[in-house]
Amino acid sequence: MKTDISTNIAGISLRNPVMLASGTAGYGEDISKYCDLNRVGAIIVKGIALKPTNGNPPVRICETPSGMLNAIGLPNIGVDSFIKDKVPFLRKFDTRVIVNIFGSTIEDYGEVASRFNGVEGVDGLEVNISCPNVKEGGIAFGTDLEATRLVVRTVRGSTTLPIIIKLSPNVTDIASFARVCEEEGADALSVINTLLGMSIDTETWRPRLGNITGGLSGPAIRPVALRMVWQVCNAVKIPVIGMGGIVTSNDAVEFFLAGASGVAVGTANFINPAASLEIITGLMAYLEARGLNNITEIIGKVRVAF
Amino acid sequence: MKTDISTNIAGISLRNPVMLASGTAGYGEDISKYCDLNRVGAIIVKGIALKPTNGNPPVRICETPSGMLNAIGLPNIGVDSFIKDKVPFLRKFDTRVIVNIFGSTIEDYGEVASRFNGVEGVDGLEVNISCPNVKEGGIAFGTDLEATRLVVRTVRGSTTLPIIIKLSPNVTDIASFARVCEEEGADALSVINTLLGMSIDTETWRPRLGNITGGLSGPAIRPVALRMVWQVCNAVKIPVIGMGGIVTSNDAVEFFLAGASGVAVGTANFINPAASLEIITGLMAYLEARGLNNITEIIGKVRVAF
Amino acid sequence: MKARVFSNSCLQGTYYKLIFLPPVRVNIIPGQFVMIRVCAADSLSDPLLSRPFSIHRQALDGSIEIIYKVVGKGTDLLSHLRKGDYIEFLGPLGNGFPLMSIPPPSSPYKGGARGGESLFSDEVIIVAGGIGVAPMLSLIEAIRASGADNNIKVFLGGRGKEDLLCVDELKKIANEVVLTTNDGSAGIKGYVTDALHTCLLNGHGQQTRTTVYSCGPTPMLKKILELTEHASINTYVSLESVMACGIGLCMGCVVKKKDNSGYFLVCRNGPVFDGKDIEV
Amino acid sequence: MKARVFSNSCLQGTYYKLIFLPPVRVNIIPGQFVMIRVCAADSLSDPLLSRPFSIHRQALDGSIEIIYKVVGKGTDLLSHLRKGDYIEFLGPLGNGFPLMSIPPPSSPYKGGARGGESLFSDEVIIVAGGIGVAPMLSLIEAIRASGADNNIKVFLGGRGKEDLLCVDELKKIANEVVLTTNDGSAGIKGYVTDALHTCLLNGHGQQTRTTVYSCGPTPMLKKILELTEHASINTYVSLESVMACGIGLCMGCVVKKKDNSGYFLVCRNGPVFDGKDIEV
Ligand SMILES: Cc1cc2nc3c(=O)[nH]c(=O)nc-3n(C[C@H](O)[C@H](O)[C@H](O)COP(=O)(O)OP(=O)(O)OC[C@H]3O[C@@H](n4cnc5c(N)ncnc54)[C@H](O)[C@@H]3O)c2cc1C
Ligand SMILES: Cc1cc2nc3c(=O)[nH]c(=O)nc-3n(C[C@H](O)[C@H](O)[C@H](O)COP(=O)(O)OP(=O)(O)OC[C@H]3O[C@@H](n4cnc5c(N)ncnc54)[C@H](O)[C@@H]3O)c2cc1C
Ligand SMILES: Cc1cc2nc3c(=O)[nH]c(=O)nc-3n(C[C@H](O)[C@H](O)[C@H](O)COP(=O)(O)O)c2cc1C
Ligand SMILES: Cc1cc2nc3c(=O)[nH]c(=O)nc-3n(C[C@H](O)[C@H](O)[C@H](O)COP(=O)(O)O)c2cc1C
Ligand code: FES
Ligand code: FES
Repeated sequence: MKTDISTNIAGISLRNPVMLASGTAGYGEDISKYCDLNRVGAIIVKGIALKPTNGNPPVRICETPSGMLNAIGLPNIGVDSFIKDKVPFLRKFDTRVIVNIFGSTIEDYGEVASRFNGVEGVDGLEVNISCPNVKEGGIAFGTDLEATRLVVRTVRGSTTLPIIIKLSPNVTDIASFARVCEEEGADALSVINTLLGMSIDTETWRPRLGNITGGLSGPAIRPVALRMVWQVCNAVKIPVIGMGGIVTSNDAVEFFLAGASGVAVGTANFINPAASLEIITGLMAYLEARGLNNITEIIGKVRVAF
Repeated sequence: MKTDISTNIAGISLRNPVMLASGTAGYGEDISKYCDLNRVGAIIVKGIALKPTNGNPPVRICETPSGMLNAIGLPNIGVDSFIKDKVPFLRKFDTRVIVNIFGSTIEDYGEVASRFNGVEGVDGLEVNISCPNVKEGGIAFGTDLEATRLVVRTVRGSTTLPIIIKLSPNVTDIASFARVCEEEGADALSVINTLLGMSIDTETWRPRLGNITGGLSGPAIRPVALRMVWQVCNAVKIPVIGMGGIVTSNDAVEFFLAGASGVAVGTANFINPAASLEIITGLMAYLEARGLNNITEIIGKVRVAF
Repeated sequence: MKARVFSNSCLQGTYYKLIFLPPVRVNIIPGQFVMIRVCAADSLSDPLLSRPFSIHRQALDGSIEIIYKVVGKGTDLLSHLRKGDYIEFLGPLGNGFPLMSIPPPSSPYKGGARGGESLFSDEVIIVAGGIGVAPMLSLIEAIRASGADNNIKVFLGGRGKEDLLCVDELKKIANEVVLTTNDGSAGIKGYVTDALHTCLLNGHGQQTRTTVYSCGPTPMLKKILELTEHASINTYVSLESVMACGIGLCMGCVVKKKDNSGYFLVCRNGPVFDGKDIEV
Repeated sequence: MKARVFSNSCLQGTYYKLIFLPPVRVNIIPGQFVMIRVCAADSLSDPLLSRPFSIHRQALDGSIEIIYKVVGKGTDLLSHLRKGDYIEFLGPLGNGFPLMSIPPPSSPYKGGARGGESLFSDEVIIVAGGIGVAPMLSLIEAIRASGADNNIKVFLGGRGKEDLLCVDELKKIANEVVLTTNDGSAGIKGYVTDALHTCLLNGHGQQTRTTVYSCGPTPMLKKILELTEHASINTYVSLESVMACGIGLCMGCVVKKKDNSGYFLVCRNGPVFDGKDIEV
């Protein structure tokens, strides 16, 4: 029997459960030269807002032990150009396209979401309520239960597409946010966005990032991400896309065992733009080596004895 | 002029601002073979409770990228043996001794604290309300504003010693916890304890830690720790002891620039039990190279332009 | 892509040369760069990111040479590589120096590719600061190989003598090489941009059409752009920037557009830019 | 402490031997261990922690030998070290095998140090699984050096032939060496504990006073403790545990006390324990 790693998340059927995380694969063009998009489960594109934005002034990134800080600040070409100029390119690939959206007001979120109704080639929306780098786009919503509720409710009311809410790890109790999203009709959750961090240049005494603080990603945060995925999976029934520091197929397996139905590869794309393909191959090999036929045979199977 | 790095935190005058973090230097005996305790600013001893406790069953630690998870679970010999058997040893050194305390109830905290009144050789108390590894001792208090308030109030009412509250990073808004501690009369704050994390063995499908989850420490968390120290320093006037991933004097300088009045060295002691001494030497050299005479000339001097 | 280290040796002081052989032959334009991951083993994640390095030159067998200065943990690790070790690399990346601007004197082609204006040059000035010399040797070789017999003048600056690299090679191939050091230990004492300034005051770039190619620290590039702002000099600068990916994914490596309409990505739109387009 | 690598070479398969020279001479008891930090450079933090290794032996010049199996990223990095490289090490650490239990036959001393009971042994049995053989050669040397002429019998087991190390050296110095492999590629097919069982059934440890020293995977040690539970056998086991510090600071390396009163620290109270004291 052929090993089957196809899956269905939030009503979106995927060839495999390995996705490209938002903000780490652009709108697909540059990464497609190194990574065959026909082979990944889905591409989650860089955040899209109503109007074009330029992002933060430099310096936008800095390396930290086993991680990196970014304060890109959500540059985007705006929903109209995205649909006109980028979706046609993405449609050429036999993969799923999930559009990450953000807004400065709750109405914005609803408005951007509604623009994708009926747009061919877009399979779902990932709602970013957790970007730590811009005052408007996200974290203020993602760290407040009531604001989260309103964003999800509004987006839910504005779109017929599956919606995936991207949660912030910068909260005391991520499970409560997950439950609110589930109550308001979210189809799935992405866990986690970046942890808020900071670094200071001891030569210049300035923050290393133009934005002072930034989002920490990469292997450094993997233990925190995995813990949160596990907590969220124990709290809700809707599927969870796990992310945070996944570099190898072994890392991905940890997230599946913790309960994730899919995973997204972020920072690893920067080190190796074909990382997701290697993870897919490694995942197949992992299952085959254990005589397992289906990815569902490992999902949520972590052996905990309370 | 001689470079002066002596300091005063919470009314405790220290030879230098570099301390050994709680739980990473035991009660001083083992580390004293490698690290001259007469040269460190202070030793913050492993957490002490009313009654002896054994800690968690193994496995208690596992390595992660640039960090480690621990679920030691606060083994301790109990306040009475500590005062009888350990304080006399610590008294032999010309350093400051800060006792880290924890309890399972708010009353416990008050009771342990009161036992140190008049105990010669104890210079202050660090109150752990943020241990992620035991149901009783800490994090439930440290992630709830009202519980934090009550613990601090109770300990404040029970001791004449300076009290330093150790904050949890596993919260949405650490500044609000800092303010509550300040309001209730805390003399200083320790920022941060470990981040809650998890790791799964993909061979056995079991959590790598016996306790399932554990606390993440080491260089991996430094950007998060630094950000929180900076936020707390901007929120309160009482001094802050910064910690989280400090390995070199350069790392320590980042925390001073962010506003910390002192730093504590934790996980780095495991790699090099003389790390704190090297940090002290490096700190002196850093100041001297820049013609600075006093550690206060770098504290809080990060150049941020809002 | 994995590539085998052919040799790695100290040039002088903290400067090293690494030669590696990509598994497949790649075509290179001078000014392009590679990303090299310098982790001690694949499974390790500190340092996490790859590091960008200009391609110094390509040998006939297709092997690629970079020269680098040890400044931090990545370059430190790099300096410990030995023959037979493997590196992960990606490249060539980015846009190199535009060579179309210097047609051979016999060529009928006088129109430039950039913005339609003529980019024909009588004279080429190369300004390099420290390790910024890395891409310049192959640039000059490419100019020579194109059959152009322009006058090529090189300004090479460093803090001290030990920061001046490739001096003999440059002397062989350029018409003139001016050396400067801040401490006066070799060549003219002072900044390389001071020497450039003197040269420009002496009429260069006034009557003749001049192209300036430059690579080095940002303050140096800034100064060069000020000095060469007038019309008959085309100035190309190769920028440095912190990079996470090198291939347009992270959007971290930005430089401001001159027209204030946003940012360029140094890795995708550069690293070589026409000085008129950017604000450094 | 920094120590210079004297040599590092593959013994067989994934097993290596590293010899390094500490800056000051240290005294070693067989069974003690060292912590070695195997990071590629001081400034790097992955892998973060030092790794524990039994001391294999100490040469006359004071250099220390360890033998190790490549199992993960730390030992992988270790295997890439070359002569002249430096390592960070701490040691010797922990308590070695109690040698006082085997006084030379001429010695009037018959009382043991542990718990006051007599630990005099007529016979020594050594059981090692795989890399667990590491401390055993120097243990036997120490027994011999103490003048004792006990009968020393070694049981050495591994998955396959390639997991049996130091066989020739052991044969030279022990009275008998029994080899076992799970796959039957060398010696008796089966577990090393099966061979030990047969031996014990044949009367060993019944009439004579026997001391068993063992080192290897935890399931092997568990089985040995079961087999040797009766009174006239003293069994010492060298335990493995995940360790962060190796010196009693982290409290991570615990093993349960037999009397249920809590935990021992493997690094400080061990790694060698009297089987009667612990619950593995
Ligand atoms: C397109 C491009 C081409 C380059 N070509 C070369 C080359 O040919 N030879 C060469 O030696 N170097 C070159 N560099 C610079 C090189 O990438 C950095 O020196 C290297 O990344 C430093 O890595 P590290 O780990 O040793 O230092 P780190 O530990 O990362 O940093 C050490 C110090 O160097 C600074 N630094 C880090 N990255 C850069 C950077 N990109 N630019 C300036 N300063 C930096 C840091 O702020 C820090 O102060 C180039 C950079 C770019 C963007
Ligand atoms: C007192 C003591 C003495 C030791 N002596 C030797 C020796 O002489 N030679 C030798 O080769 N090894 C010895 N070990 C084991 C050695 O420490 C580990 O093999 C090593 O730490 C693995 O490091 P790594 O980075 O290569 O593997 P990692 O990447 O850390 O782990 C790889 C795999 O090995 C497992 N592992 C990690 N640490 C240990 C451990 N301590 N015990 C068992 N499994 C582990 C992990 O769970 C994982 O599955 C000793 C251990 C102790 C506690
Ligand atoms: C440079 C960069 C840009 C990012 N941009 C976005 C974004 O636009 N929208 C979003 O929801 N998440 C964004 N993220 C977060 C990632 O999608 C991901 O959640 C996070 O980086 C953790 O995964 P990783 O450790 O694999 O990178 C970004 C991350 C990085 C590093
Ligand atoms: C093994 C271990 C044990 C610890 N035990 C305690 C403790 O008993 N009480 C406490 O307040 N903090 C404890 N901590 C937290 C440290 O004091 C410190 O806050 C944290 O590890 C971050 O600093 P670091 O990254 O330098 O280790 C412990 C940390 C570790 C790694
Ligand atoms: S370095 Fe990532 S976009 Fe340029
Ligand atoms: S390894 Fe840290 S206490 Fe034993």
